[in-house]
Amino acid sequence: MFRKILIANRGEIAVRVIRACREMGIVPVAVYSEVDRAALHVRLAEEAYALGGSSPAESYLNIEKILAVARSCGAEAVHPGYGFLAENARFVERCEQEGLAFIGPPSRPMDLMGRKTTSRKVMSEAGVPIIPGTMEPIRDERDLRDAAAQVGYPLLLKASGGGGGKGLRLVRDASELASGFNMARSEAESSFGDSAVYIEKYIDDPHHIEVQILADHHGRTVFLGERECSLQRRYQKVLEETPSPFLDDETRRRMGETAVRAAAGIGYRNAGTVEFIVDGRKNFYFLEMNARLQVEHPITEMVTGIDLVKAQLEIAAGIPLDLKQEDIRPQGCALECRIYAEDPDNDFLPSPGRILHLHNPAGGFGIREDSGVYEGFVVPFEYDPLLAKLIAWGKTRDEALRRMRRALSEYRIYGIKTTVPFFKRILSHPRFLGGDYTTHFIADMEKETPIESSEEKRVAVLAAGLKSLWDARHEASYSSRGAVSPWKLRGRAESHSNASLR
Amino acid sequence: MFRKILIANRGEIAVRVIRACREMGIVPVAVYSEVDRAALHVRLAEEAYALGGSSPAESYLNIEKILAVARSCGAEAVHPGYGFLAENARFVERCEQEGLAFIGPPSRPMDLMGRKTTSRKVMSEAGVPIIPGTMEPIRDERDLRDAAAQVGYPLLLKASGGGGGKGLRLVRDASELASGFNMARSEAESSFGDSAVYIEKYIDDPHHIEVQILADHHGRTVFLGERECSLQRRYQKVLEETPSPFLDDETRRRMGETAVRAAAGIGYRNAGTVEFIVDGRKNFYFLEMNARLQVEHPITEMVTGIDLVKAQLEIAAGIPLDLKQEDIRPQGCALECRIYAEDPDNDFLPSPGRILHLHNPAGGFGIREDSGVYEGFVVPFEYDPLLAKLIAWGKTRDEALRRMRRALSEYRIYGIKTTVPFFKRILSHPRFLGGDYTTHFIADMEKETPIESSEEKRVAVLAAGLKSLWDARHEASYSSRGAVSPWKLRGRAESHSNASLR
Amino acid sequence: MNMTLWIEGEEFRLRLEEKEGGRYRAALNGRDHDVSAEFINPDEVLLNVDGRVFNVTLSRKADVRSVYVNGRRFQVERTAASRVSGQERGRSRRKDVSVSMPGRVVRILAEEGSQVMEGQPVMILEAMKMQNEIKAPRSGTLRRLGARAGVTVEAGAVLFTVE
Amino acid sequence: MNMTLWIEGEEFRLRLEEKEGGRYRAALNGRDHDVSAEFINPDEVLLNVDGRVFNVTLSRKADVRSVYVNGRRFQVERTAASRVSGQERGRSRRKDVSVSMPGRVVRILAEEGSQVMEGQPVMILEAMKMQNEIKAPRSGTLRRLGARAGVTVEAGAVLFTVE
Repeated sequence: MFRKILIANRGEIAVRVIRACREMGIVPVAVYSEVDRAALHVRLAEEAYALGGSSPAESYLNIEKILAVARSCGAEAVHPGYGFLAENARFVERCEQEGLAFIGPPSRPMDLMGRKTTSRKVMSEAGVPIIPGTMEPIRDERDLRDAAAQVGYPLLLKASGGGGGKGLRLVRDASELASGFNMARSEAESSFGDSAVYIEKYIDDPHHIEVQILADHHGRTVFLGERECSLQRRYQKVLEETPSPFLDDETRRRMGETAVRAAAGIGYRNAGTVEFIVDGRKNFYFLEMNARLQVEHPITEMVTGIDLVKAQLEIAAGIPLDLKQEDIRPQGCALECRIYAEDPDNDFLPSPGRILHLHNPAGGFGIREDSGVYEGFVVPFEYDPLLAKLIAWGKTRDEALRRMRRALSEYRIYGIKTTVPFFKRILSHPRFLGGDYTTHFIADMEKETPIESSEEKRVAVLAAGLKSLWDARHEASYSSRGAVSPWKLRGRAESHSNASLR
Repeated sequence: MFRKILIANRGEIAVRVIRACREMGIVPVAVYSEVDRAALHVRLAEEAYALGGSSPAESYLNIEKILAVARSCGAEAVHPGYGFLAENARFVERCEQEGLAFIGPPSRPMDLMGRKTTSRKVMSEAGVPIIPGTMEPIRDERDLRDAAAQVGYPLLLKASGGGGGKGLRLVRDASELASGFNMARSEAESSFGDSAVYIEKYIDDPHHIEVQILADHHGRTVFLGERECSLQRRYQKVLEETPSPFLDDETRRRMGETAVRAAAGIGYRNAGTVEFIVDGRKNFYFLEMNARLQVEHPITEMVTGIDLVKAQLEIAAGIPLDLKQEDIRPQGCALECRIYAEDPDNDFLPSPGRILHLHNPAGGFGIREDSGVYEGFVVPFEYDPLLAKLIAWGKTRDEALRRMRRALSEYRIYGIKTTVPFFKRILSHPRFLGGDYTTHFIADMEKETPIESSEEKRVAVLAAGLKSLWDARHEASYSSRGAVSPWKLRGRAESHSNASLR
Repeated sequence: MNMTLWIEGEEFRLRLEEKEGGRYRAALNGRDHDVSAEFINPDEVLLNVDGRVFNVTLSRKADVRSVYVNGRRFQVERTAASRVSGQERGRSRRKDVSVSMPGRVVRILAEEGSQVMEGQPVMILEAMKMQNEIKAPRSGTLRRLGARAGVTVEAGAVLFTVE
Repeated sequence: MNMTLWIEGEEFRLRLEEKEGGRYRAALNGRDHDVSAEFINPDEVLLNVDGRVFNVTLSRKADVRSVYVNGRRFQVERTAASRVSGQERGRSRRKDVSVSMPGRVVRILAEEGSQVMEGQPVMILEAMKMQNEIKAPRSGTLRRLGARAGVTVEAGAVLFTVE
């Protein structure tokens, strides 16, 4: 096993990996940008080195700076987390050149999975169902009409060169085809410098379900169940659960076996995730493969008892998996809510800033929190808004849901806005509770008007009135307006032996 | 199921029950003493009523005040937690009279288990092995010599009337017998108003292992594995684990079946724990039965996935257990550390007071915290010093130990002293790690000198030097001495946009 | 103590009368409540209303307070007039443009001194990997456009002015 | 900046020299270290010593500081003399008896004005369900025994005096 590992990431995932290292007796080395000097991943590491700068490009995306730290501190391996350099094939190559173990797949399968038309072709050849469509870019309008007629409407025009919604056009019928083609091509050209476009059948109201796999360097690949990821907002996952309430055991098994075939077909190693689009009739199609640890990996850990980061490190160290497929029997259900620093009352605008107060709800049975922040920390605006992940486990889906709702009701964070109230709404929505939802759910929910509570309104008025009274009584000890730091006010209030309104 | 439940307790166990109620859609009602006005159990309840007063007798032990609240708020059941009224047979009777469901056993089995010689007799008749000794109090010195010769030395003289170490004498050989008898009798008389004394064989270097049972009102009683509770300090449990590293599967099964027989024999209902003394040859003897939820119940929940408080409420509501013995298959291992407000550097002196800052370590996979406090809370001196319980789960004992050690390393609490450093010592002790320990372990460990770390000493000096520098730079913004509240200082420091030493 | 408060134009008349033991008798639009309040800190109060528990978070502004009850936000105002005058102010000569979050300027889309239309994007500000268009609040001349691409701006800083 | 600090009589000579970027060059008993310090708050500092991370908690008293490193407590003193003088003070005329924790007086075991021996229990104080004997620190006459059974005492309050 490695003696020392550098974690080339920040936030909750860096904390997650650091904890695994500490538990395994491996020295975890953090790297940090200027604004992350006192970040949680730095505080929990055993060694920490500054990268300088605060933008991603200056710090967590700077391959050579990171490799220089790894060399000088004597790290034997690098864990990339997710995001940043996690799926950067060049970084993997550079690690290989430097003799550093990269904790993830080799550069070749990573590279293959990074390009859309290539991955479709490879998967199709490996016998993995892909979304019906063309395998090659469309050259001209004649090819286009023929291919469109073959695939059928509605269909999607997609850029070959990349994703993220760029160069993507929905075409409902033949009349929209020509204009859609031109627009998709020009957007693809400006986004990826490559105007190539291909056709995929449009699957309406789909499920987005992914399968976790582990592959060691000795020819064993296993799957660890699936995750239902259909709860999305603007193509961003917000809540995941396992098992999927939509799947039956037979489909689940077939998807798992397909994911293993997909991974084995490309010589995949380490932890990875095969994402599928599933239509209303439970037909599933390969969407993409995430060649890294997923944000939502904890729900799989909760039901299988398997520590995926520990497994990643063991695989990278060349240790054979001691798991057989038949030994993996998920127990119960798990859900994850992604707590973002975004304002759900204000169009999900980012909300960086200082966390003035934090009541973390990770107490009691079946609740887990993977957080990257602490009270007093200034959440920087330079990076992803993910603050923490709240995970609930239950023997049944109902138990897990109730635990999550309870934990959310205990969550209190001030200073910045978070998506906690948004999750409370989702978790009291009958359609979600019934397990009957697809990728359209959140957009539909947001159109509904939330129920007004006249009681809560009255309580708000009472609180405001009592607060005015309290302010008046404490006026002597502080000036209630102006540029006084909230921390000072808090300090002064706490210094009263009795803070009640007496 | 009940609609509303009153929780007649405080601290972490009240929080535990409140969370279960919230998850089950039951309205949890808290009661609170004067000093607990802003305690966590009050904050997390849906309804809360003051009992008045701050001593236990005025508040959480005051049966009639509690019943008056239950009546007026319309509670249908009472959960007693542990301690306070949890094993008070008179309280159970009064609840029965008031038509309130008591969430625990009926008053008769509770009463039977409350008296020592009675419980020995009842258990012996039910075929449960008891520690060899006399079944009746010893009347005179002749009876004494005969009985002592039969039991054999060393032996214990114990008061029939009660426990807690009062009226207890260890007799190593015949020469100590007469004087020991006289001393035990006089102590028993002064402690319990009853000079009756009986003889028990002294079991040296024993294990203290208990079995969790659940019994419904429809004749089903099951056991949920055992808990190793031998890590004790002055007869107080400090760390528990399951499964016991000392037992083999055959003894485990026999103990479980014996516990079920013990419970069934006295008409026990609801959750309960049968405690055994186990000698070096794995002979086990009934010690006592705890007619309530145990402090350490979470470790059983972690390995079985069964929510014991939920099970308690369901049983009390008359719902039949849907668990069969063969379905209960514990997975992995779990440990619990009891975090007390005590100063391990100062003879474990109580350390009540305000929690100025709290970094709770309940993050990541396999870690659970059941806490009754929060940052800013003033831990009162009136009650038990238990602040929180830290629980770790792992697929193996080694994994659970490593997770616990990692979580302890993240625990930071200021303002009051806690037993966290003491647990770090236990969890790095080779004998404990090897699973080779008995009730003598902690006393033995405390005799050992902890290893000095010269590096940590140097770091302490560096920190002190840098702190002086920092203080000097921040002198303008606050006076560093005198009666300044720590909260103020903190507030002012935080108000600097850059808190690093620059 | 008597006061009148508003939530979205709805009027609430509140009378608070102190009782012994730190409790209050509250009359709210004619309905009576037994109330007590424990301030955990100046931002958070544990409210007990007729035995029912509410953990309430409040902002510190006294005239328009954001009050969170069970995670729901209510804007409690001290004067019914404040909303109206706020709108008026906005309509008449609002011109300074600032944002509540810090961020990095990605691109400037209009020139200093040029004419801009209401709703026209003036710059793109990036925070937490999200790009946000900052638009002109009214038509007019773009002034005080100090920021350049790549520059970091603080929360509340004036980004530009439309005259 | 130069200073001398002591831990249990062991002397540490420390020189701190500021470098750019908020880092320090520290010379501690002749060994050099690269050090940086981020104060999370005035009680807690994140220390980086040659790349190694330490979360250190410090008490606010500057003359004898309790410093916790990895949960281990060290008493860092500013003057070697302070320990000695502290002992001397104790030996000579220490007479006021107080405890660091609050509690409730369970029983008074000696009378005001009576003669007590060093180590003789004077009262029993209960806190958190534990009873603690408070003993006379020296032989003498018991004075200022204000507390009675059942009374609550604050942390640091003088319980009695032995003259």
